[in-house]
Amino acid sequence: MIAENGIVIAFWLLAATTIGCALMVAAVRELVQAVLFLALTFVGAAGMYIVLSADFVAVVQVLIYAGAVSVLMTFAVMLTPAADRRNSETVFQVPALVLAGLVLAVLVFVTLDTDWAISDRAAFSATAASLGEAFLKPYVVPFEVASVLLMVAMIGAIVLTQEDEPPPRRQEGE
Amino acid sequence: MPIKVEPVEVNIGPQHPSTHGVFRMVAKIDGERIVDVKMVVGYLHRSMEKLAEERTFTQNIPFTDRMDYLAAMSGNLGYCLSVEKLADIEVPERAQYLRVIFGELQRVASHCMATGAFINDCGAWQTPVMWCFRDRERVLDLFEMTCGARLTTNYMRIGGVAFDIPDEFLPALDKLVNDELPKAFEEYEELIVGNEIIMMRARDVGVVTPELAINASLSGPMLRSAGIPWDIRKADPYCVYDRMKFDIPVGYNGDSYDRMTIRIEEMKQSLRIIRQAVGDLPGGSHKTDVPLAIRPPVGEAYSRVESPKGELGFYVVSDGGPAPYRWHVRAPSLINLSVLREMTVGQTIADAIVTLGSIDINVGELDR
Amino acid sequence: MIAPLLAFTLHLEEVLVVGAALFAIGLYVALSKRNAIGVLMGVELMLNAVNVTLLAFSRFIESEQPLDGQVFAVFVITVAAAEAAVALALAVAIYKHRETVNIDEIDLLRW
Amino acid sequence: MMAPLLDLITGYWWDLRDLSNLSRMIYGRLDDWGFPDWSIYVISGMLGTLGIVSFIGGVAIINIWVERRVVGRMQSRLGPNRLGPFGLLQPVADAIKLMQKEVLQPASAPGLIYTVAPIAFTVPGIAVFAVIPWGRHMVLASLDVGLLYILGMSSLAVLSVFMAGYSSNNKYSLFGAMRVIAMLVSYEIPIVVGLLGVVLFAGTMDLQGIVLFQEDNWAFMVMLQPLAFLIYFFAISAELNRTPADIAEAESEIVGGYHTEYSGMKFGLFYAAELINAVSVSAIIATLFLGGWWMYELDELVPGWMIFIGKVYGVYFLFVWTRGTLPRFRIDQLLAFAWKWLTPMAIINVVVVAAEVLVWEESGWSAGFWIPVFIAVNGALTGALVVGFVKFFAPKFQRFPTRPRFYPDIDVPSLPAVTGAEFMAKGGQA
Repeated sequence: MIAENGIVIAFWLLAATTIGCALMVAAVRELVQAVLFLALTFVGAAGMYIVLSADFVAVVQVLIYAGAVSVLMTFAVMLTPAADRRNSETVFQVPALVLAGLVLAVLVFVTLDTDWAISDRAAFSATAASLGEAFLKPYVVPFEVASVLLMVAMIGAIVLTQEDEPPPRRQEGE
Repeated sequence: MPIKVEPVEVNIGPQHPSTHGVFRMVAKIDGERIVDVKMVVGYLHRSMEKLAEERTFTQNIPFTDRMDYLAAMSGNLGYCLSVEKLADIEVPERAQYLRVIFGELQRVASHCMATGAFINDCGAWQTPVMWCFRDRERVLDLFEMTCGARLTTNYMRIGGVAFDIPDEFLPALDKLVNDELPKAFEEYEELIVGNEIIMMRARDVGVVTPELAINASLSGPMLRSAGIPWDIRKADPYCVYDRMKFDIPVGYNGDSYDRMTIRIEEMKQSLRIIRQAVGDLPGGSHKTDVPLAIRPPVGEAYSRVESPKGELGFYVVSDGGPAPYRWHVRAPSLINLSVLREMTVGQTIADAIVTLGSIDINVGELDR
Repeated sequence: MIAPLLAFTLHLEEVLVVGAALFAIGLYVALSKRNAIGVLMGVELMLNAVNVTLLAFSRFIESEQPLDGQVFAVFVITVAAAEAAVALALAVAIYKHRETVNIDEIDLLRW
Repeated sequence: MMAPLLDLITGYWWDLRDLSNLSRMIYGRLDDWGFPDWSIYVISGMLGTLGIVSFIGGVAIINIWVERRVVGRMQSRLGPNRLGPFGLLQPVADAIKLMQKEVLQPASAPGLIYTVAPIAFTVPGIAVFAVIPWGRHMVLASLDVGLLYILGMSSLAVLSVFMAGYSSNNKYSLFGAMRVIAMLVSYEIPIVVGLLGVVLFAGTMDLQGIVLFQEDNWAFMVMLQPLAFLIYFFAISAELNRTPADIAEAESEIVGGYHTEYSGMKFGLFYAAELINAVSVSAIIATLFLGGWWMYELDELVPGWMIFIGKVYGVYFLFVWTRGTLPRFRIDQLLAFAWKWLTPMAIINVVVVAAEVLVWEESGWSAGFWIPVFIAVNGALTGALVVGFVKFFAPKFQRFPTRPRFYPDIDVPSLPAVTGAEFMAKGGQA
């Protein structure tokens, strides 16, 4: 339980921002605007992480999600033609809505129904150093696997988007 | 299998920071790469060739100022030479030497401007252009001293030059030619010619092959950069250029960098010519007596000079009246620009801007 | 359950509900969007919801190693970055071959 | 002799060397008056923010003058010198002019994104100052992950540039936006990896900790990490859109890039944000590499924040200098530079630093021995890499520049004449 007034208010403001922007991602009609709202969602989520005293994760979130992933998405959006930049829905809109509603209901029910083992621990003071310890001691194998995964992802992305031949320098028959 | 894209048409100009006036270049762009270029000229068309038919031969001299306004002296000179050829007028020695001196000073001024503007097109933030302006201003000071005008000099006359040089001119010229400008050129040498970024930007950009250069009738630094030693001052000497010793700087690759270095070398050769001309400057009259409303005999004449941009030719037809029957200008800017498409297609937008800057067009002369 | 307005306390359940809402929105976006990049956005939203949940557990739940939740969150971010890179590369590659990124037109299992 | 004089001021609110005395006095007073803790927390945050924001506002105004004046000197002209003493009021006049101008907006622009973009562009540059230490006790938010916070913030600015470029609905703007994104994707990597060397040496990501590390070891980080400094300086000047990497707003190519369509105070915000970003990056460099407020015991006498501001302006001068002198790279050259040169160098740097830190810790010898050794080793490494790059990896035309040949007379080669029909048959290309 967090009892500091300011932090609670901040959490609800950030939660409202995050959820609102996430709804806008679903609602706006243009893909580029959706990406921008998604970036805002990421920033709001980072704020929630700070409230949950995870400052390292929050900053990494801003750096990677808001800084890199959303930029990557803009890049991908701009690589596709203008006609495909609508943020429209498939025929599965209604089933998806129903399914999402059901999932939400189940999750909320489980959340409220479970008897959580709550601790009265104070907030973490600084997490970066202890996270580093955790990565290099108990979690060193997953850490290495993650780096290999990133490597594979990088190579895969390069292979996928590679041009077979260089673009022609001069246009013939103009 | 490459991504299918449709080229985008981008208007570079008529209002654009790097078109050196109101010239429009419609570029079809695929990503950053240029697929096609269309040149649209005529935004500064003032109908000079037609207007000239209504004015006397002497009254037409100011038009030549306003064509290539960065090299007014060369325009004056070319036009006066053509009328003198038509009317068979003998020009005094002193006037011929003065014409050489001012023509070469004008070349220095124009090339300063061209070099500075070219570096500006390469992306330097106004600094080189200001430095080049500083040296150009020194030359323009001499013009002002002599004829009262800096830009539109209106100095040459049919049969000579308008005014003799004042007493303080030669000391000032001596200081300029032997002290200030050589120092400035050393600075250019260090800051511009040896600059790695400029080399990266200008090398192999906007290449003109010798075949293209000759077939497209290019002239001036454009032609010389392609490796062809050609200069009207040597090929068809006018005034007293046949008495002057100077070399023709010639490039290797025909790229933008060659054009820039050639301009800098040409400025040095100009100083060499000026030194010789000042040393040989004879006394006597600066002007023959030519009637103001001169009526050349019926006939036609074409005379050409090596203006800073290239071969500037004037074709004058007289029907015996006080005004030319037909007046045509072979403007080097227009003809040099005609190969822009060949030079830019396949390169990026940034390269196209650099190429355009290296051609050194002057829209006043382009559209007339 | 839901905190009164002036109580000014934050419980695990409330954070989890926020996470669940974010997850549901992400699920809806991922399932309903026509554009492949839109689908990817939904997936990213879901991953963020998971992160919120993980960090909430890390903050509130009694545990020997309370930081494990944060460690997991960092792994999730790493994997999400890799996934985003590959998925966007896939989207571009599919667009190259099929000239569309609309997933309801990408209905062949080969091309 | 100095000691009794220093005693007169140390710890009192009139001790200008440490403004935190002043704030501590205010908080003590507030506490005495019975303000609750949280309100004091809020007020302290507000006061610190107010101080920083007013400093930034002043800087944004002054730096217009500074930049124009300094660049004017480089361009052998005077710069603004008419309005007020030395032209100091020129920025004020500029600001008034910008505010009076009509704010035009393209009819087809999505209004929200178009309006938010300049604001979103300005915020990160200001937000960076939150974690920057101004003195031994003067730091608004001593964040444990300060460096990562800065990196995250600086990457946010690029997204707003994209917003501006995209929403302007102008081809030039879109070019600028796409160039920014391509550049960010490339330059984020050398920036992060390059700064890793600094973090490895200091053992912390807290900026105050990095300054204290430099104080403890009596050496600026730029001596220990010259390669990281070079990498960061170049890469960040690309992110800042300053020459030689200002391809996003290359005015000679794409007019104004992302801010082509902006006018009035919206453009003014972009203009101010550019200066603010430059200053915040200068502050980051001054803190990370030049010791921040610490200056070899000089900070005992001169206020640390003055030393800091002096260093910031020193770095800022470097930015103005490069802007005033260098031409611009082409985008492919810029990206190739990031991937083929900066990134490998940053990785080499990290490996070397990691080895050095390991040796330092394992050997058990003091910093007094190792720091000079590391300075020598890293300086030699940097010099070798830079010289090697210039000598061996530069393009051939840079290593062996060609100059024009000289011909004493005309000499036209006899080329086969190409008829117009043949010329056109070749596609109009010879």
